[in-house]
Amino acid sequence: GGGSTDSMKAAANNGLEKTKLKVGAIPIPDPAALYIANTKGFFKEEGLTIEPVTIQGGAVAVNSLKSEILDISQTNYVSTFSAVSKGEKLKLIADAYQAGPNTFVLMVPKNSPIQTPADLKGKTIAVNTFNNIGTLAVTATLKVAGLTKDDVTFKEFQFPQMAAALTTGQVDAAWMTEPFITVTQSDLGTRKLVDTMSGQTANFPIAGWMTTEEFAKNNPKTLAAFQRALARGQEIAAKDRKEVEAIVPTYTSIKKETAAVITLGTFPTTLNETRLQRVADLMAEYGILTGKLDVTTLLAPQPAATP
Amino acid sequence: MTIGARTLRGAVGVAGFLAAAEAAIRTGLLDARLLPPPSVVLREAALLPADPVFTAGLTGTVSRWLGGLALAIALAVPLGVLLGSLPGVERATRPLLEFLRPIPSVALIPLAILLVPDDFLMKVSVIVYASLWPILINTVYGLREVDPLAKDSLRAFGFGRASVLLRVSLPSTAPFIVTGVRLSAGIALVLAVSAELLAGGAEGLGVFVIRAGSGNRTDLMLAAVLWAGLGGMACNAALVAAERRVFRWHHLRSGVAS
Amino acid sequence: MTIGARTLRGAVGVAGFLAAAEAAIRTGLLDARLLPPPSVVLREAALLPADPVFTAGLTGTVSRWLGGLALAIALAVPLGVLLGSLPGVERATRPLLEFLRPIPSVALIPLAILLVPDDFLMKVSVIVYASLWPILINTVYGLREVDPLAKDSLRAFGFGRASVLLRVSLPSTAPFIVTGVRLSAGIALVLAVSAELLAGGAEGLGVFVIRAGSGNRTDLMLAAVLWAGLGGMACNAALVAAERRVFRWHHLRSGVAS
Amino acid sequence: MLKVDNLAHAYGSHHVLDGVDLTVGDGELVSVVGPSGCGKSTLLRSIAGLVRPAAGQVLINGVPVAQTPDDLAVVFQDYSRSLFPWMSAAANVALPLRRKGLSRRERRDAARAALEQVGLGGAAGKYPFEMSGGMQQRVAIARALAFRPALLLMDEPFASVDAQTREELEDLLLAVRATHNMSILLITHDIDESVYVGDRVVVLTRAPARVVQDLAVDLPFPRDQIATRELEAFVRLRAEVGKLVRGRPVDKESQ
Amino acid sequence: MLKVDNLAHAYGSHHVLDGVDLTVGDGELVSVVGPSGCGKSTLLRSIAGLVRPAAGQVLINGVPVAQTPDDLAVVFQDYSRSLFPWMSAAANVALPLRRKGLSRRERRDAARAALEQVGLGGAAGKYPFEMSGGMQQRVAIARALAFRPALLLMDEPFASVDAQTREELEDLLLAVRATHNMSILLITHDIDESVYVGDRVVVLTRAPARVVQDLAVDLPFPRDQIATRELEAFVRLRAEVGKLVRGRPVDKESQ
Ligand SMILES: Nc1ncnc2c1ncn2[C@@H]1O[C@H](COP(=O)(O)OP(=O)(O)OP(=O)(O)O)[C@@H](O)[C@H]1O
Ligand SMILES: Nc1ncnc2c1ncn2[C@@H]1O[C@H](COP(=O)(O)OP(=O)(O)OP(=O)(O)O)[C@@H](O)[C@H]1O
Ligand SMILES: [Mg+2]
Ligand SMILES: [Mg+2]
Repeated sequence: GGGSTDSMKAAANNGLEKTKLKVGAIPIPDPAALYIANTKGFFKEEGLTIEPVTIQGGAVAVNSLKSEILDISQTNYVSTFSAVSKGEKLKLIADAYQAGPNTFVLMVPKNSPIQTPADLKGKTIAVNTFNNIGTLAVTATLKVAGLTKDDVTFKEFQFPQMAAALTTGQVDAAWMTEPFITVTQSDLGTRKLVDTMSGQTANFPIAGWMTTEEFAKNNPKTLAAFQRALARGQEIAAKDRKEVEAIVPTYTSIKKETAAVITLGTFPTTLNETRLQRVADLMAEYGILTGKLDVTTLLAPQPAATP
Repeated sequence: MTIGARTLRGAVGVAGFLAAAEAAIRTGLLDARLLPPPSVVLREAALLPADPVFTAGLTGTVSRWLGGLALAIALAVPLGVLLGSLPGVERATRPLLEFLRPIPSVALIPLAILLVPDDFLMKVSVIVYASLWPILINTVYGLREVDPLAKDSLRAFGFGRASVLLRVSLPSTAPFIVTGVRLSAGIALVLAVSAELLAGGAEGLGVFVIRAGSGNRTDLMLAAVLWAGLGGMACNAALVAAERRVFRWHHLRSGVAS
Repeated sequence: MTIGARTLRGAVGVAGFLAAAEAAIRTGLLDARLLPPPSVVLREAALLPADPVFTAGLTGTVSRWLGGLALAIALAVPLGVLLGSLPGVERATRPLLEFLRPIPSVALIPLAILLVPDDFLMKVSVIVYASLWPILINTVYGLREVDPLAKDSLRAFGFGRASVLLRVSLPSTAPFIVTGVRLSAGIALVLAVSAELLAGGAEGLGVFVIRAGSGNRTDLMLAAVLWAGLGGMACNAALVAAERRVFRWHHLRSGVAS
Repeated sequence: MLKVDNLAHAYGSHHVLDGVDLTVGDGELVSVVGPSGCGKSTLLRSIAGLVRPAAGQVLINGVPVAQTPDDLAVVFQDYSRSLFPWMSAAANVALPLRRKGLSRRERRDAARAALEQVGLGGAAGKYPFEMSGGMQQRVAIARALAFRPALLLMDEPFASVDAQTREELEDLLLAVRATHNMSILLITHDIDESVYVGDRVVVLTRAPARVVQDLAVDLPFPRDQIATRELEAFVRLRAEVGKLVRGRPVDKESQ
Repeated sequence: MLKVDNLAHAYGSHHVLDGVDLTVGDGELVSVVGPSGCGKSTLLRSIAGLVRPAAGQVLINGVPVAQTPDDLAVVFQDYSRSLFPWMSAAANVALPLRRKGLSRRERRDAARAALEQVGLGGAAGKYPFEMSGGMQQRVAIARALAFRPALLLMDEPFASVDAQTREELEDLLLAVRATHNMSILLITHDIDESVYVGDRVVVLTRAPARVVQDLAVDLPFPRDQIATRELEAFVRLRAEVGKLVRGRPVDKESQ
């Protein structure tokens, strides 16, 4: 640790290429560590000033990174690997969030006749984006029930609209995440059909932090400083759920009461290539990626363990 | 100027624009990695009609676009006539309308999904909501511009409010209403695509654009957008041609004077 | 009618609308679990000005909105005047413009992000792109409607094209240009919010809406949208008031006749 | 037919009509003369129900008119703006005939006939902006005549036509009046004309207008452009109207 | 000053002017009379450079005019539409004076003075739609007079004013012409007027218009509304112009 003298020293010693960073993050629990680290002054101590920028998803974030509107952004791995396979030059900096049991589930209306995943044959399922984690996780779940993705119809709905789509019968099932699972369960009495993060997708890596290859090449010291500070935040998030519950309402609209009851995944403290390779392989298996993708080439150098 | 000559001039204009963009990119004025040169986009665009995903999307989007536009006209013209001819009502409802107008349809999509549990109708209602305003406002203001003496001329023959409206105010406002429709046609197309971008769906130009955009295929994205532009152009050309026929007197008069 | 009475009437209209919505939800016509009743939204809206995140967002959005609108006016009016007074140029550029017009700015946002490496400018350029058209088209068509004899009257005194434009065509088109500006103001606000929704940002009404959305807080989202509506209403009221002052003759004449 | 009773009107604080009394009997043609800006057009608009007078009333066949009386036609002073620019001359003339329940064909024939009468048989297909000032004015006259109203109000209807056409139109007016028993109120600046066509001439003062004199014109019918104007009674009446119009020194400031 | 040389014009296939020759000398006032729709306004618009004639040319001080000649003012027949509705009477009159490089104050004073001259001193602040037809027409006249052009073109400028005002305006025109040495071309339907104000009277045929006669008016100056009109020469000239105008039977179909 260290005080403000340390932070000034750090800036001088490390010779940071850039001290002000614009970091894109989605207002959901996944990037909690960024805010924890920022609130606790970990970035300051590294000589960095962080400006968190709210983004809606990873797709535009890639463009924002390329035009340097953002320096670093939250992303989900499936999007990143798709983008990379189409030629985007990106680097993964750190892990952020990993699915836990019941963090991504298929929900059906209270009195739906659908009782098991096998009943989904011929039904319509809401996902937030095509060819992304949702379709991947649902397809993996269908496989267990002996179905393929061609046995169902996917429809795109943003998470906030899924409840309406379910109640008005526009879809038969919806692939939801928190806080929507908890809220629709309590408000509308919707029912969990199946946890999509089990079996092939158990403990599935969801979100991480990325930047462009160019930025990583030109700002190694800054990136290392960022990684160190973020890792300290991530340690806290990983160990202490109370800290996460406290920080989430400050950068999302999730109410304190809700934050206390929602199911959370885990906050991995290392960026592990084996785990990530699983994602790429699964994507290849279900045809989201056309060939094999070696994720090791995407990882930015990891910092030495926090001093 | 003959139709042929007019088409030619227009083509020259568009070609010039594209050539300029091409040159800017080829010479490095614009970053080729960021923006594919028009020649590439044009080639992609030429290939698109062969892609069944694209054509299905285009058909869907165009049907929602034109459906929404037709509905917007059917709603906005009568409403505009009502408000334009009853200033009291206009003043009373103005705050409400002016409150509703700037509400982004994007923000209304959740509401629309809830209220209209049908994908087609939901998107159409979002299109109608956004494209209503130019017709409505141009109608209301066009009606105000009608020469009072022209109205008096018919009133003096004992014609009632409704007849005066139908026979004097509307014909004399018609050019402005059509201008409103032209504006609305553009907005309706924008919304037809945007609604797909935001509300998703199974097919559509917007869905195509999202996929191309998220897949680092700016060239494909622009190719699809190009088709949207062409659609808007075609619609506008049709409207202008209709205008020319219906408001012949208007063109004659302006032509004579200039 | 006094300003007070007008405000009152307007307030009654808005209140009636809200009461109807409230009733629809309270009576179960609309599902209260999916849609918060207006009373709840209003309470949230009333609390928002105390939220520094919201006020910072509002300030940011409003500055981009008004900045974009100002730029759109500054570009579209001269361009409209140019095209409206040089029919040859208008005909030559029409296809290009009509091609560009229906291109959804929302679909262009990913591209805009790539091309304009500054968040503020990127959003402003998207706003300008979308809100240019009503002013441009209303200006071009308004200029066509100018009585040829009015122009001849000044030309006969030896005034040149530019003077005739400035002293006859523009004043006589002004009401239509202002109508275009009113339309554009609404569109600019819609785009200011939509750009934030899609591209995100450090602050903004749209950013606030993203957060409310991903936190499943429809009440907050609608409360923010309500503020957007109020902003649009205020802007429109200002434009109408300006119009009333500047085009006093116009209102007098219509008033006398009706 | 028409009785104007103590009619008064003001635009804001500007008093224009100050208790005007006037009658037009059945089939009568009454000329109204008065200085420019005295309120003649306002009087006409009040009768037509287009201006709601501040005081007094207008009675048609004894019934007070609130709105535009039935069976009325008006030729406005500003003829060019009273024609519809998107219609040909014939369509302009035919339009009001819809009120008469005529068939399309009847309307067209009536319009053609009326245009012939005012010497515009060949210009039926022209748009207003393709016509000269005098031609436009004649279209407006034809529109009113084709309508065959019980009461015809005309506001300087011959101001823009040449001397010969003017005389022809004056005679046309007298002929139509005789055939169809129209009652006519004619506002004119031409003193000779007011006497030549009128059964009576009403002279107004400058604004706020009042009736100075209501002169009976006892000239024989049929009137003739040369013979009638040579009559001693015509010359006397004309001089009298002239004197009445010039009667008071015009206070220029107040116009 | 002005020389119109074999001017011809057609709207589409409709021939309107058919070789018109005309001159207006320095400080001369030439009246033009002719049947309604014969092409007088077209002639005036050609001189003002607002219509490009099909053949022939217009020379001002020997120089052919392509565009609007300098130092010209026009009073249009359709006065109501030639005024700018968003400006008061005074502003309408003052506007053209910008060309003269006058200061704001000078423009305002000149406008006031011109409005006074036409009897509208009290109506300077009114908008056109707040004025009667005759008042609007006088504003248009004031606007032209205030400009003090070298050449003044007037298209039936007194059609909408009462007899007395008309006479006053005729005398005003003569006075202004004398003081400022303006050359004036005046189109009128009033035969008396054409003789009373004119140095010459040009009579046109029906369309396509040609010059029938160019009559010199050798009446003494200063002219007087009563004395001049009683002169034998006046009565003779007036009858002659009348006869010329009526000269050929008007072919109604062709108008
Ligand atoms: N809409 C109006 N608003 C204000 N004042 C008006 C309006 N219309 C007319 N006036 C005023 O009323 C007076 C009478 O106008 P009106 O048109 O009745 O006169 P008029 O007798 O027809 O004159 P003219 O012979 O010149 O046509 C004028 O002084 C004019 O300024
Ligand atoms: N813009 C136009 N387009 C087509 N024809 C026109 C146009 N303007 C005038 N004309 C025709 O030209 C002829 C002459 O018109 P012009 O206005 O010059 O006549 P004028 O002598 O001024 O008549 P008046 O005394 O009635 O004002 C008319 O027959 C008219 O129909
Ligand atoms: Mg009048
Ligand atoms: Mg004329």
